[in-house]
Amino acid sequence: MAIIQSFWNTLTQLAQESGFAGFFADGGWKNIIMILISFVFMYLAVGRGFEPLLLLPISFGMLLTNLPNADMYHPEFWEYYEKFEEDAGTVNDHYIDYQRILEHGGLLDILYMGVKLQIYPPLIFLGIGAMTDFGPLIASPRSFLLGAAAQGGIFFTFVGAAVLNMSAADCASIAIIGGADGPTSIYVSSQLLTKHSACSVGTIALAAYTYMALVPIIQPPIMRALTTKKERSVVMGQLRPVSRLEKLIFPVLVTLIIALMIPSAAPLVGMLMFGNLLKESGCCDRLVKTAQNELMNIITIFLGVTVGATTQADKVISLDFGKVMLLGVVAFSLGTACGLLLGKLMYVLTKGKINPLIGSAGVSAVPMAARISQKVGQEEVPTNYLLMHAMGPNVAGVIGSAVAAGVLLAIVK
Amino acid sequence: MAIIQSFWNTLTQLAQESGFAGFFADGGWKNIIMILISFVFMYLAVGRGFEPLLLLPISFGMLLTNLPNADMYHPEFWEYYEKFEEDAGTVNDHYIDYQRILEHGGLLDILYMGVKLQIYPPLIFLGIGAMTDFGPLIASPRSFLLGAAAQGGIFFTFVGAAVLNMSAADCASIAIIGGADGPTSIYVSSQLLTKHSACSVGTIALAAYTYMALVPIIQPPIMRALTTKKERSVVMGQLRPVSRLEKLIFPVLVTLIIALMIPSAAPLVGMLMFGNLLKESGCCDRLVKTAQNELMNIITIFLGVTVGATTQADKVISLDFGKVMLLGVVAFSLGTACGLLLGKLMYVLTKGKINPLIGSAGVSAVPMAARISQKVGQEEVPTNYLLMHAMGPNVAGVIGSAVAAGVLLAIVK
Amino acid sequence: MAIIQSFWNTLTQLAQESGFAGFFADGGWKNIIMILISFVFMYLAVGRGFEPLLLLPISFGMLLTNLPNADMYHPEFWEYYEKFEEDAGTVNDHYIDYQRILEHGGLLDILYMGVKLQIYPPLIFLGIGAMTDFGPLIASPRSFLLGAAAQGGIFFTFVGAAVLNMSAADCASIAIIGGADGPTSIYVSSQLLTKHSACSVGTIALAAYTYMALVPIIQPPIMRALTTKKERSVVMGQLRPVSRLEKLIFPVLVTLIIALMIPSAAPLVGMLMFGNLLKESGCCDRLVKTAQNELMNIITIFLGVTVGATTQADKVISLDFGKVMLLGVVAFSLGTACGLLLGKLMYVLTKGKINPLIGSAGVSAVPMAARISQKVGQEEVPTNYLLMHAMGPNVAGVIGSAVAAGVLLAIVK
Amino acid sequence: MSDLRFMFAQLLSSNIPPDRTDLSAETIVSVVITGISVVFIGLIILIVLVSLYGKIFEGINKSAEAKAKAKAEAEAAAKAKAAETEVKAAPAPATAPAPAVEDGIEEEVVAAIMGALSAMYAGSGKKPVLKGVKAAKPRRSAWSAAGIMDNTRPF
Amino acid sequence: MSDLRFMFAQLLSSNIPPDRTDLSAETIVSVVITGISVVFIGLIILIVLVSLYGKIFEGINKSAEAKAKAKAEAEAAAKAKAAETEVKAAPAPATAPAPAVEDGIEEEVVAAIMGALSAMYAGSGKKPVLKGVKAAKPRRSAWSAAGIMDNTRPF
Amino acid sequence: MSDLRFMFAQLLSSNIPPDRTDLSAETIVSVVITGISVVFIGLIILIVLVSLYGKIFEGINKSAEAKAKAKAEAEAAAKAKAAETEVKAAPAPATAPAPAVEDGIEEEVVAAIMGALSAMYAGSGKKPVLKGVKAAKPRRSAWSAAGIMDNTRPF
Ligand code: NA
Ligand code: NA
Ligand code: NA
Repeated sequence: MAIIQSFWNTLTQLAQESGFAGFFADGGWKNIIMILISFVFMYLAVGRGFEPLLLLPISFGMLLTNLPNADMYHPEFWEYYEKFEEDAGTVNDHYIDYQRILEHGGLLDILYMGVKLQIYPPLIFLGIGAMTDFGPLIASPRSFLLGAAAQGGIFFTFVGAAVLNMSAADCASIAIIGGADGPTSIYVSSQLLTKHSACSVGTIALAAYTYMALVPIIQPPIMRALTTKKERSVVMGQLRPVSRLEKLIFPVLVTLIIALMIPSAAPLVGMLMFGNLLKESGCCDRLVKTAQNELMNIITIFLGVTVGATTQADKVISLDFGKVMLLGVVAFSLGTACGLLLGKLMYVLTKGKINPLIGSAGVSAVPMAARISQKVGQEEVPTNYLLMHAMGPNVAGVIGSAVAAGVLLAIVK
Repeated sequence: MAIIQSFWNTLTQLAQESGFAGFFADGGWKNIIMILISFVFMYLAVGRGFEPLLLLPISFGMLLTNLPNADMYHPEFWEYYEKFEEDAGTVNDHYIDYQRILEHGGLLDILYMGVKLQIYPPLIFLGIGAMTDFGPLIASPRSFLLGAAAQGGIFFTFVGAAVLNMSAADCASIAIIGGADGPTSIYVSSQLLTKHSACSVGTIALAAYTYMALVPIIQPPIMRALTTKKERSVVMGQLRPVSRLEKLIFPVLVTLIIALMIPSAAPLVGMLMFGNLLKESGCCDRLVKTAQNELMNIITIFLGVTVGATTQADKVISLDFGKVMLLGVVAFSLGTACGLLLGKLMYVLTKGKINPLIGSAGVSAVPMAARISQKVGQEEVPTNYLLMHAMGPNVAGVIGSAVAAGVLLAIVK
Repeated sequence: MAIIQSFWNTLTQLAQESGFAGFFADGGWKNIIMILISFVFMYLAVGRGFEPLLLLPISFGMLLTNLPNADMYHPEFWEYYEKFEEDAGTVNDHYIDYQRILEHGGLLDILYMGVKLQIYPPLIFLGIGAMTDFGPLIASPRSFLLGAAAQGGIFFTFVGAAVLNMSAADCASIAIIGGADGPTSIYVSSQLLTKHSACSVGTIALAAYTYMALVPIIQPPIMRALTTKKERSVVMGQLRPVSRLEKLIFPVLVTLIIALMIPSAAPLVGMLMFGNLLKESGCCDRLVKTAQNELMNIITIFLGVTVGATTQADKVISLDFGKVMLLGVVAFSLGTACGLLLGKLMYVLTKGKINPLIGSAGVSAVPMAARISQKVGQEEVPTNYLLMHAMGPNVAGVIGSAVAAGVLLAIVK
Repeated sequence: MSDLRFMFAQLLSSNIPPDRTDLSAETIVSVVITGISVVFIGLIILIVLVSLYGKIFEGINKSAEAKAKAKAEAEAAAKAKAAETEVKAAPAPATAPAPAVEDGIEEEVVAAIMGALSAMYAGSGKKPVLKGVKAAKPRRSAWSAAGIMDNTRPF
Repeated sequence: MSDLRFMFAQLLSSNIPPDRTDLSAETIVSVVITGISVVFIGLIILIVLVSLYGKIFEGINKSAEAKAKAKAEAEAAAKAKAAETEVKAAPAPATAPAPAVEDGIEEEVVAAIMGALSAMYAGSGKKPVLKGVKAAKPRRSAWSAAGIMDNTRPF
Repeated sequence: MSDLRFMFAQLLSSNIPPDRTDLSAETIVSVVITGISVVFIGLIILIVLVSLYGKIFEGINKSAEAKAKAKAEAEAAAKAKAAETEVKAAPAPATAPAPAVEDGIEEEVVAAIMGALSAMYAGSGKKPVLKGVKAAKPRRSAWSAAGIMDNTRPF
């Protein structure tokens, strides 16, 4: 009898601690909706091929974090709170208690440390740098202008978000989606967002990667609308070959100039250029191979699943999530448009030597945006090879986004 | 003269701080015995091929940790102690001082953080999931029953350990050896064991991997004893092919059901299924490759050597180590028997369509246990291919052990 | 108007926070010099092929750390300071506040934790062990003597540094450069150097890797000066083949003896031998492959760039940097000479059977020093193959340096 | 709700502290029964659900297979046509002369080899041609699966 | 100097706290203008510098190329001579009979293949011989670069 | 015991604090002598032990070699017999027709190549056949070992 009682007790207790019970707790229904949303993103990643390398881990993190009582991620551990620091005699209002996280954190809390300590995005940039060929940009430095113009999307979206009365951190985090660069978005949002923010790092990342996957759908109509048939038909010549020494000096020069101008961009730009220098050096192949592959893959897995884990039901199931998605696509479209418009200006100034279609590649989203320029160009002149010319603005867009991120971080803090 | 004095002083001091001196200190002789035991396990790993990927690192960790004064691992840093937490106004009696570990920890302390923070076992499960084909289990879902039955060994061994008057944490840690799953054993024992426990994580892992290596010796006699020749001669037909979509839904479904039922099993099951989803998605190959190989290898090295480091002389050289080894083999045998007995029941219920030999594969120990089913089956009917059918219970056993681990963690805490 | 004012304010603020402004701050000119020095080392690495795998990351870290206001590395976080520890009732004068580093550290602070926690050098030794063949040393154990003699450079340089009135930590850190072993130098210096020290970990590493790259220039003149033509012409016979079992026992034996004698050498020697045991076991190939490649490459990147980051302008631009470079080359030369002199002694004792040229290989700098022995030997007898014989002292030198490091750590603390 | 849960937890308090040694017979038996039941309940739920969707998919698969086949053929034709004009990724073997692959070798294998070769050529602007791949007589898939796991997964 | 900077920062204080919601129109517009200007200023500086050194190098490269060619030939001759007596690294293809490499295949590619083969042979004391490497008709480098990135870099 | 050690340590106190600058001549000389002696003592102990077991093994090896050879042959025969009925790991080259390997190429090398190929085939249920491996004229093992290290190990 006592055994049956004890068995029943244990069973009841397990039932109460189960996730099913959690669904009936306050706000538990939101978790169900979030799990359904995670299924949607899994479908987009696997079924439709939307940036699966990132969206699949993110969506699985979203599933795990919304399983009640699984305690794999604790948002409350990551809220800044105030602490009186005796040594300094001041109040630190950005205090995160790492001792508590190490003691009581779940698996995803521990892995999320790499996001909050700001090491995953720069290390992914290390790998990207080790894969990127800046040759087209060095051969045609004016591409930098297009990479700068396309960042206009970021700043105009800042206006939009501010008009919707969002906080400065939200505005900056949403705006950076227009940079079309995942690690940069995560880098900025994980530094700025607080517990009072409407967004989470995860929703920003979801929007960024979703729209990056949608580049082939979002960009072409804008490109066709803003350019004339004549402009799109411009055939561009071959780029000059770039010597090894130029490729070696480039990463050092960019690091120096950008990091000195905008120190807050230094970790991203510095690591991007470090990876590129390793690659161009030609004598560190074993390091380059690891930076491009294993290191990047390990961090991608950790980054994806933990960023997904930040999509708390409270953050996502709200009008604000809609705002993020809406403003995200606005940011993207504005960026594309800004790039194209400067392209048109350059078309005029160079008396028709530059095809404005390469301007839309300035949003980054390497290399898809450049391929879209190529494709839309070929619709007019099938033998026109714009890809090489679009790669310049494309990689300039990566640098441009990192600079824009640095500016936002310097202003909002 | 002063120089000779100074030289002599330095030399004497070095001699006193040397490990040789440590052997003459209190209990120093135990270290010698432990080092000898580590040689035995090295021999088993290298000479006899007993799970060398884990037993070799574990035994080397055992050697390093028992070198007196090398201070590569400090068991006292990992003992829970009590701390009054001013913020909460309560006493935290599971306090581990990570600041101290970072400041004064040795190499193996730092690497052991990955065990204590519970990240190595789930990440190894990520790799295992990325390597596992759940097809046979999906094709024949009743295999789950055999995977469940074989966990009986875990719970019956709990009784045995309790009868020997061991603490609840010891009982649960020893019992989980019956799950025949290394990371699960380490996951459970590193959470439950305290300084008052008779076992260490290392002894549990040593026992688990030793018996996993002994599967070809332990299982066949039990299999032959519990089944009739007629039962062993059952030839099973081919399994139906499983579609990609089914394989894609499976990991999500299992995560959902198991993590909702037993939240404490979520990290293990979640990562196992995350790895499997990445694999089955077919679009994340670079992540899958890294999860299967480099990430897993790095963690295996760190896990093995640090788990070995927990085998303190005091823990191992005692009657309790004997108990662990004894109860471990009991747990294994009981698990095998439970699987076989349910196999026999299914043989009866399906009127002879199921060969009970596939039941013993339910202990996990993938894929060795399934190959033993195959081999013992072929002793009767040389053309009988049971392997495919045994893979179902075999991978079900992995899930089953993780669930059992979750139950133990939920009950004992 | 207000907008223009606000724009101007923001711009002014950004300008003031920029790195350019930092150059005009106190001591800002030193950063410019440091950046120029980093370019020199980049040139040496890429243009002249000086150990590029390490010198390129180190020099890039040097660049990043000297960009004003980038805040990627904070030397003040790593200065030991005093803390009264209430629990113990004593003052800890080696306190590093990891909570602060996690909260406020830059990218390179976070990655530098692996240096300060003493995990990178032992893990690199794991990879080196997994690549090293100790066969020539086992076949000719007297090579150990030459590996020991070449460590004389370490201790004689200690005298030199002490005479220049440097602190004990500086003396030991500079002396260890004579060991011709990068990870060992970093291991020792990162433990000993304090804020009062004249050197930084980075300057020690720079000197060590520079001189390792210069081995083909530094060693031959010393070798020719200290040996006679007759000695250099000694042709040595073939080494006996070494059985697998001998190769298996060797790493265990060395770990045991060295770690017991000098416990502070245990992490380096232990990991070196752990890697070697994994390799020789022949049954852990997947772990060996990862230890040799991906794990080692990841750590090399992190180690290089963070060690470079410790080269603060204040530390480097001083007379002390000159002292380090000067004493470093003295240490190297003395080590070479000591090895040769013992080689000469052995030549006499064996009645001309040993070619003293293999003595200079005892400095380690594997495998370059051994190849120099070969090359200088061939100048006399073109068909003389000393390489195999020089590999023995060469790998013995690695063990010898680790032992010497242990001795220095035991004495200075 | 959480108050209620707390109250219940107090009432029941069936957790066993880790350091407790003298476990009562009831406790022990209760652990065993609960443990086994919960494991079985969990896995039985999975059996039901997996069987269920297995049956659903068996139907879907058959019609899907037919569709997929038709679609794949159409796509292949379209691709072949587009190949001259469209931008192609370097490791896409479609535009290179198809390597002579023995019947029964999965495409992934060929892709894997192509991938490895392409990786070597990365950045060179050249494209390797895979001339042919031959496989030994295929054994039953489960053998090799077990074999692979045996070499890769004794964790 | 740092005092001055602190005073200025106080005076200006144009930082926006992250949680601030009701941003004034001036602030917003100022952020936009500053942001765009700074990005453009930064990248224009880069344009100037990159163009500058691009022009410098165009001159240097031409003379350097000629020199390098002459030097490489001289070195190759010297190496061939030294090959019998000098210590050679295993993966150094120079001493082995030169593989028959199709014109237009970069040396790095061949080196990569040699490297892969040598790694397999590591420790064996044997040296593989690369008999020949053939490339498919090279496509324009940018295609394959984009293709590779497409497969490796959607981050 | 530990009390005793503490007392001794106090008495001797020959540790040098890291920040100490004006080291006395005795201290310095003592560091040098101690350091060199300890390094020599340690390595001499290793010489003695390694020589010792070297001699022991030389004897054992000779008889073991003979035994091992006989055993290996017996095993190979047994394996060949068992090959039809026993479960075999995929990358086990034993059951496939033995590749034509040039004399003098170590088995590990062949295994490495087989491993690489098998990894590509992983999951496909196919098994690659290695038709043959040729090595260039073997150089002395130490050359290639040094060469490999030179490329992989300048740390
Ligand atoms: Na961008
Ligand atoms: Na199991
Ligand atoms: Na050395």
